[in-house]
Amino acid sequence: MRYEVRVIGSAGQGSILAAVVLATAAAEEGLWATQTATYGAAMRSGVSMGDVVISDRQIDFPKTTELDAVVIQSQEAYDDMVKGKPVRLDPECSEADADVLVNVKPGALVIVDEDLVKCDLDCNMYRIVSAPIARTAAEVLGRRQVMNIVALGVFQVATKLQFDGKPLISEDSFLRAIEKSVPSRFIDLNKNAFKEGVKIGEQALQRVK
Amino acid sequence: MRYEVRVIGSAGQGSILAAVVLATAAAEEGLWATQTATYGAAMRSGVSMGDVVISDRQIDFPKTTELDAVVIQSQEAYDDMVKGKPVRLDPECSEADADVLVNVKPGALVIVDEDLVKCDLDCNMYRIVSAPIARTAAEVLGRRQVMNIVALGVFQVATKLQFDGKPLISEDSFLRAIEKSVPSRFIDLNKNAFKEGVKIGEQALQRVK
Amino acid sequence: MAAKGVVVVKEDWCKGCNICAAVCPTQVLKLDKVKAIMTVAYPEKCIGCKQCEMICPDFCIYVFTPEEYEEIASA
Amino acid sequence: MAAKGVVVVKEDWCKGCNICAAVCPTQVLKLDKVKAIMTVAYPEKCIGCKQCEMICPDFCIYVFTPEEYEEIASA
Amino acid sequence: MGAPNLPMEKIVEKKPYFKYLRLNKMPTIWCPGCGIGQAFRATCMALDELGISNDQVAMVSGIGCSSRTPGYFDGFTLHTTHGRAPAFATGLKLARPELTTILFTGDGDALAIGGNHFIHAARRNIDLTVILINNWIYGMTGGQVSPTTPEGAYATTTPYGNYEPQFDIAKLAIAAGATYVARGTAYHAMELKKLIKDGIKHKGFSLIEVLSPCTIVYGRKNRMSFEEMYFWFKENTLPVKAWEKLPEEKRAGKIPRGLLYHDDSRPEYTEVYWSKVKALSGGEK
Amino acid sequence: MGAPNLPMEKIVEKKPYFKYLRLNKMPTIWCPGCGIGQAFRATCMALDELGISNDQVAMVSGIGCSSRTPGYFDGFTLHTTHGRAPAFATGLKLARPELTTILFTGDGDALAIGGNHFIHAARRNIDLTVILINNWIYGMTGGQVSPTTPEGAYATTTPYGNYEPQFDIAKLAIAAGATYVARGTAYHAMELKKLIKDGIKHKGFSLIEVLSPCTIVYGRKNRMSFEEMYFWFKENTLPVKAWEKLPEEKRAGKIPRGLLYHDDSRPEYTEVYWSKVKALSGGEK
Amino acid sequence: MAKLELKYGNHACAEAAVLAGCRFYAGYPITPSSEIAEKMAELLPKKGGVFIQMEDEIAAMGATVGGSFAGLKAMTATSGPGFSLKQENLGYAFMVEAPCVVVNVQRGGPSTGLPTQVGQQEIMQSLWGTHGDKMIPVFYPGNVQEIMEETIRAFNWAERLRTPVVLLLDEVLGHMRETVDMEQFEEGKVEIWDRKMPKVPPEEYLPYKPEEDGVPAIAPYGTPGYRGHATGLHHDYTGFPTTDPEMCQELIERLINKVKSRQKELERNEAYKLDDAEVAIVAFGTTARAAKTAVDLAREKGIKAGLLRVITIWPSPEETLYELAKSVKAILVPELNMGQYVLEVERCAKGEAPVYRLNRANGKIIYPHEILAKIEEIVKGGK
Amino acid sequence: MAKLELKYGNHACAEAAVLAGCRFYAGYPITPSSEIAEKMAELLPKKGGVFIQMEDEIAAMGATVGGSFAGLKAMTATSGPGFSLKQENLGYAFMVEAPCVVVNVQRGGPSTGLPTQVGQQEIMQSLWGTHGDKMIPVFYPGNVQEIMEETIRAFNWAERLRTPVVLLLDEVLGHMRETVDMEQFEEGKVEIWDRKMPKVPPEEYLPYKPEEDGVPAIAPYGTPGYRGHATGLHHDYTGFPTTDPEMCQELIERLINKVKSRQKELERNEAYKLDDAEVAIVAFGTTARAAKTAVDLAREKGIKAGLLRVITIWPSPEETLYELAKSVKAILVPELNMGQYVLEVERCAKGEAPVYRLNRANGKIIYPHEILAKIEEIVKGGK
Ligand SMILES: Cc1ncc(C[n+]2csc(CCOP(=O)(O)OP(=O)(O)O)c2C)c(N)n1
Ligand SMILES: Cc1ncc(C[n+]2csc(CCOP(=O)(O)OP(=O)(O)O)c2C)c(N)n1
Ligand code: SF4
Ligand code: SF4
Ligand code: SF4
Ligand code: SF4
Ligand code: SF4
Ligand code: SF4
Ligand SMILES: [Mg+2]
Ligand SMILES: [Mg+2]
Repeated sequence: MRYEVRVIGSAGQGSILAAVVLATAAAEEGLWATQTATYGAAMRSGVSMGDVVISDRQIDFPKTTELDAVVIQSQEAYDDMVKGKPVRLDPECSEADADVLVNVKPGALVIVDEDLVKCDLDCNMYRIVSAPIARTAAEVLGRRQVMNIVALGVFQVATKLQFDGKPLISEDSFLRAIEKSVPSRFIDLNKNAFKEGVKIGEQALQRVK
Repeated sequence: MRYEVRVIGSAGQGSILAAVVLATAAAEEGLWATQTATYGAAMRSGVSMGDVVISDRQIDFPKTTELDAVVIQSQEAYDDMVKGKPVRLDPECSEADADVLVNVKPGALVIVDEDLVKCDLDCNMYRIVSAPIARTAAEVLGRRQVMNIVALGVFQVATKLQFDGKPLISEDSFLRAIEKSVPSRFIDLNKNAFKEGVKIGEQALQRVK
Repeated sequence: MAAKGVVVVKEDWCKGCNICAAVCPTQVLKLDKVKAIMTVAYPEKCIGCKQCEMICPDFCIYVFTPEEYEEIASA
Repeated sequence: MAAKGVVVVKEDWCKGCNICAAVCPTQVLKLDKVKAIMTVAYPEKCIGCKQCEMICPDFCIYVFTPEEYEEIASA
Repeated sequence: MGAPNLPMEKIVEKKPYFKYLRLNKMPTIWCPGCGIGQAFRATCMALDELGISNDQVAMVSGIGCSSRTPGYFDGFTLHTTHGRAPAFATGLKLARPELTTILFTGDGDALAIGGNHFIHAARRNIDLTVILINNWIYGMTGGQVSPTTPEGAYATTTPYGNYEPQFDIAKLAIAAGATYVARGTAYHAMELKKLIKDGIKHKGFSLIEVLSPCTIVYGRKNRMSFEEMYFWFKENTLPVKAWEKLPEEKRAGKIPRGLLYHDDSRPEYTEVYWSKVKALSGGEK
Repeated sequence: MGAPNLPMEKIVEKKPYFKYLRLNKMPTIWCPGCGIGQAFRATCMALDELGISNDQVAMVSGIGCSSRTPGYFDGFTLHTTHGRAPAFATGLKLARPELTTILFTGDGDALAIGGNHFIHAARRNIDLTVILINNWIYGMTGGQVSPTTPEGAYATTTPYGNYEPQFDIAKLAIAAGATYVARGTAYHAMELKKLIKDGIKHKGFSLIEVLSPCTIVYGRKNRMSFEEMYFWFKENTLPVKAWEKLPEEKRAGKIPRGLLYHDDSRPEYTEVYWSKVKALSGGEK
Repeated sequence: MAKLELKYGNHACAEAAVLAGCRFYAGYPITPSSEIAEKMAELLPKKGGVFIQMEDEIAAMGATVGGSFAGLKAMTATSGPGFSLKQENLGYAFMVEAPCVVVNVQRGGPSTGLPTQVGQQEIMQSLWGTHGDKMIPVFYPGNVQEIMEETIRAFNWAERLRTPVVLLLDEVLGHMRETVDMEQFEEGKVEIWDRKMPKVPPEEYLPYKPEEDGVPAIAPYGTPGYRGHATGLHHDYTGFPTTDPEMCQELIERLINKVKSRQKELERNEAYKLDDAEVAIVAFGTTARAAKTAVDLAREKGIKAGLLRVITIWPSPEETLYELAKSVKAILVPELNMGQYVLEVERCAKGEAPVYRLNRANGKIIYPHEILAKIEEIVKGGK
Repeated sequence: MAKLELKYGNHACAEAAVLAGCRFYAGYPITPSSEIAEKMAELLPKKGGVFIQMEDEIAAMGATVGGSFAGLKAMTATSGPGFSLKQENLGYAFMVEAPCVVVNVQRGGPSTGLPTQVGQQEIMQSLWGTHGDKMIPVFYPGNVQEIMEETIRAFNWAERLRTPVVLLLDEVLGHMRETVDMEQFEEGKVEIWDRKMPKVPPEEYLPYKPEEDGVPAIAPYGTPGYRGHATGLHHDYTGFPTTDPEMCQELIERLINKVKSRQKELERNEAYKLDDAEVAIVAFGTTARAAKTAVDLAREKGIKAGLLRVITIWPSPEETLYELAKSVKAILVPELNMGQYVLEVERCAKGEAPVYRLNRANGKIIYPHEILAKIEEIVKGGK
């Protein structure tokens, strides 16, 4: 088993932290994981992303090649992932095939923020899960910053679509991973964020099915 | 033709300068020459020597291997050259063969200072030319420091022993070499030193033959 | 009171640091937190002191006299 | 006048720099220029001031009181 | 309601110092609120006021956020290796004394790895204008302690608070031989321009230390907002004249700004060198 | 008539500071008359008077004639790379704060290539005693100009006379953070011993600059005899107290000797570090 | 039982160092190695060890040797430009036989290059970067688990042979998080070697006289009675300078042979599907991970590919490489540089098999499918 | 007509540099190279050039690049430890394509080693000493006449290819005096190449856009209108930083290939009695002079020996070495190090002939009779 996930967003949206929590959760679950990060060309702005590879044995190639899931946190990030619209490269390149995600497997999970990302992908090609992630973070939890963890909750639930109704990683492992990955004064906030994510994830799944 | 000369003495006796003048003289004569130097292990004391290789064509190996002539300026230097008495090496090595000069060809010229060097070499093996070099420098020229150039004068004459009565390098070439090699205020002194060397060299030759 | 200065923000360079607003003596400026871009919220209050321009680390807020602005905007 | 100090030169370390002689207030010392080694030319003039010892860069000239010297030389 | 976005050419017309900017390289890579930009503008304005054209200026830097400045300056620019800018600049200036040569450097670049070149350039009193962005931290590499990090402050390599003593930059530069030494801040824009201008005018080694907020790295580690950092400079620095008037006990924690040292009597290095050459070569260059 | 050559053991008995010498390595490689020897003796005598045993001393050096000193000192000695002695010594001292750590260095070693480590060790105020043999030249490499070569003097790389400005070593060290700074000469032996002794006693970074004749290389190039060099120190230096009393115009060319700066208020680096560790580790070392 | 934990590559290196007994770290920040220093700054003071950020890399290397002479297990870490600056003092450490570990987390070069991106461009420099001759062990782990193993191995060999050891990582390894099975690193399970102490009384102590294993025993500076001298000049058994040609030759030969003669013991490789391989890949670090996947992909296509993942880069596995060349039809060496280790592979192959290259030096990694494509090209008899 | 003059090796290097147009020298003294600086200090001010003694070797290399950017032909010289220190900025010079000549008069290493004695221990470091990939021409003359020739050739190629060039000497060559035939260096007889100036107007000026020869034209800093930027980061044609993978790959390939693709033009060897040789010696510098004599001695004994004296060390004469290996029964590589160039010879020989070594690294030269003895041993079939 080799399962590849990318969390992508604008700088400051905590995509990399989300990837770290996810990889930690995998380890908690007894799985092997690698987590790598890519920053944009501009040093402290632009898109950044965290990639995670999960496997039941030690992993050879540590970077992602074909994603099984992608969590997209902003429009900029979405544009970056969509073929034909690379950010900061040749601005004159073609706009064709704008509805294909680069390096994402057909059938992969695509998790997007309902409000922030205008997603016009073919839902026959991907399993698109759209949820009010940022809104939940801001309104329910009072801290927009935890949207990355809310997104992880959505992801946790959504993997059921790929593993016959069982999630890839248990809620428990995620909660333990959160304990290990965030500063102690933020643990509760983030655990709650994750749980809220699970909630809106469940609701979103209803809509997918 | 390959002709190898060493000028050796205690630090401060100008052995290297003598070698430089000799090599310069060779160039003036239209010959090719290399000149290399070796300093003792102690940085600013001990024995130092200047080696010269002279040839009628460009020289391959630039260091001396078998000397055709050696000019010895001090007892310390003499001891250094004599087989079995290397300075600063194993102090317990044997004293045997103490009358053989290291790396000096049989038949080579050995020029020593009559007063400073107690030379007990076999005169059937080497052409030993002993002259009052330092004394001439001190007494005739008033500057002991120019003994190295006096020695060159002796050497110039002495090479007649090896080249059928003709010196290897003319007096003229030496004088021009001196002009090129010493600070201008010392040129006359050194030229005179050389000429005095030639004089006592001629006398010494009488004694050898 | 008529504005003594016309303030222009070059939005594509602005990084939304809010320093210009922090130093503006008359609260002319207001940060759009969502887009992280400075906006000229109360242009009429500008006294043309240029403090915003001088402190902007990104060369992206400019203050003109009304006449200057007239001249260049119309050209 | 009897010497107040006994001066000893450790010849194998002496480099003949002449500094000790240059500072000696009573001209006790004299350089052997040929051997480049310091010699105690006028031992009787030594006042035991130790200036020579203190300035010798090579740790090779020593001044003892006559008693000290007696003691160690005889031991 | 904001005013319309004006075309750049129009702005350039009215802001003559914009001619020094490489507009196509903007915006800069610096973080929001970072104070390097103010020092850079002050430099451009100073050059403009001095009537020095782009073609008369070389700008040299090492490595660090502050050392990225030459990339935005439209002149002869050299972005070299960490700490070594004064060495490269010395070579360049000596070979081309006619070029106004400005260095942009950081507290780490100039004082940690580059301390030696810094003091030697000062010793020679070579006509370089060094603009040292002192942000108390290694910004570019993510916030390690620097030789100017305040005592007790947090950096990634002082997780328990900083216990390394600090350099007094001005004192060090003066002791090394600098002949113009000044201190400004990113907050005091017009004053900074004046200090840089006088530094460029000065024939000899000039140092202008610029207290500058590293908003993102230092600010975050030490929990200061962008605005707080700027206001800190406002409140904790004062003109050197005023500072001198303070009673000793009130000086603690207060930093004097302005011209700290100026000595016009020492000859400048390239002048000494080239007059020597003129004498020896009979004017040949 | 000279006195007989006494056996070494006898001398050692009467000259207790001889216990610090590696007698089997003597005589030294230094040229006749070279002043490094005096500084070395002064150091040994100072240690003896302080009652510090051989096993309590580390001596570290870089490269240069002066840096050869540790080879003759019977303690824990480290002859490192050119200019880097303060760095090696900082590591050693921090790991073994109980060792009295002395550096022997030259004007080139400490101030040219090693300038940065020198000022940083001073900044940290780490308890090193630096004995800087200032002979105005690179002795070991045969006489190139150094950052302390006097103006106009000849060196192999200033064939037309030196035009490089000089460092004021004491001023530089103080500005960098040194807390004990003194100057002695090879001529003033007992005074030098005292200065070194106080420097070793001082808890913090101490610098003792020793004006020292490079008899062979500097002397020859500048046509000064051995004796002339020593008498130059005698005539052109004076105790700092006396120097201070001189009217400004009479100070030119005169060099003050003695203790130039002393500050006991700043904490010493290894003490700060280890007390920090003690607090964090609960005493574990 | 497996005890999985996610670890950041650079932090794993720091933690393993502390496990191996490291109690001295001197460094200077540089991307992408700074996190090693940052972790050490956190860990060492709590362990009663020394952490210091020096003024530059030269000083960091010097202080590291100072710490080592004081008897502590010492380490420094850096990347490209800093590794260049450390070379003089690294050569000194080699010459005075100061045990220490020098980590280079490789980024894209040359010069400032691509500071935040990956490279494998110091393969040759790690051996040839300093002036004069040198031979030191150079290890290059391939994953975070191995970063820990190799860090410990580096300390062990450094102390055992009284030599600096270089540990090469790369930006991908240093900056990735990966699951590590911590079981093998539990209390008491890690094998630790310490440096030899002199067995003779102080009067007979010769800090540069080799014992039978070619390694002299040295006492930490400050050990009463065991005073000594060290110099970067050629020296004799006492540690004092000599120019005696025989002594000098003996010294340099011993310094080199104490490492080289243990090549077999030091050798560590992973051989993957090499038994019947016709095309062998020789690779290391991040690239080897792509290569392993490429081998699987090739096998799926019926191509008999295999991989020799070299972990001990220097001294190189000369014999292993020669035997490999004899057993296969072609060798491919993919590297994130313009061709470095391939030169050594070519040399050791002695013409027994053609050696192909796949090079990249633009900050990007090589992907498995690229290696596969190259393998296919080779098999098809293209170049 | 021959115009013989005795010249000191290091002085010959300085004089030839001035002949080649060098007008900038920045250095830091170190034995055995200091006399180059000393001669430059005497010559350059009289020629209206710049001489400066910097605070260290790092600064000397930096200032040299600064002088080069100002448009002057620039040089620096050093030995072992200083060469290590220059590596970071030498890599920078390579990256920003600053023409300059870096001389390393090799002494005995490693570390401080044997400062006044001879070594040939920076053969590998001259290519691999800096981090990141690099390829620059490295020349190694064999006598004082050739020191002059090769110094001039070094400046010519540096300017023509906009690259640093390393000139290796050794202590024996630097410190010996030898007759030079000055005829070829007379006024007007020396061929001088200068760097290319941009042919486009300022608006089109791209200081890193290669012309057909792979070399971009650069205007000296200060040339009105021709402003530009240089950085040690990977950069595009404008000279500004980029992380675009294709641009970065193009840059590094161009930097390496502008030298490597000219290997044949750069190649300079002396083949001595190789036509019918059965044992070939490959050697350089001082050692090659002993080897030449050894060849004569061997011939006298009826052994068909020959010598390939390599003058352009890097890029190495791969093909020539391969052809040589095919034509002889054995190759011997004597070097004053512990085995460096022999690795390259082994690589290029591809197993076509066994390659033997004769190494020494104790400050002493190898004598002809020692090489002869080794040849005889090889011929007798011993190793
Ligand atoms: C030789 C070398 N060592 C280390 C680095 C890594 N490095 C880059 S910038 C920097 C420090 C920057 O600090 P500062 O000079 O204060 O500049 P700032 O970023 O704060 O403006 C360091 C350590 C490097 N590029 N080269
Ligand atoms: C890296 C390096 N550069 C240069 C040298 C050559 N070198 C040895 S000692 C020295 C200068 C010595 O001058 P100083 O420190 O004043 O000591 P002195 O010999 O005068 O006591 C130099 C340049 C070296 N050994 N290492
Ligand atoms: S010019 Fe002055 S008043 Fe107007 S916006 Fe700027 S800071 Fe405010
Ligand atoms: S100071 Fe400049 S960059 Fe910052 S918010 Fe204001 S306009 Fe934008
Ligand atoms: S002790 Fe004084 S008087 Fe006696 S020899 Fe020495 S210097 Fe002269
Ligand atoms: S000072 Fe010392 S070395 Fe010099 S002459 Fe006197 S005793 Fe000899
Ligand atoms: S890291 Fe700090 S210094 Fe660097 S750009 Fe950001 S705020 Fe400025
Ligand atoms: S060269 Fe100068 S400093 Fe060195 S030993 Fe000789 S006199 Fe002393
Ligand atoms: Mg900074
Ligand atoms: Mg000196």
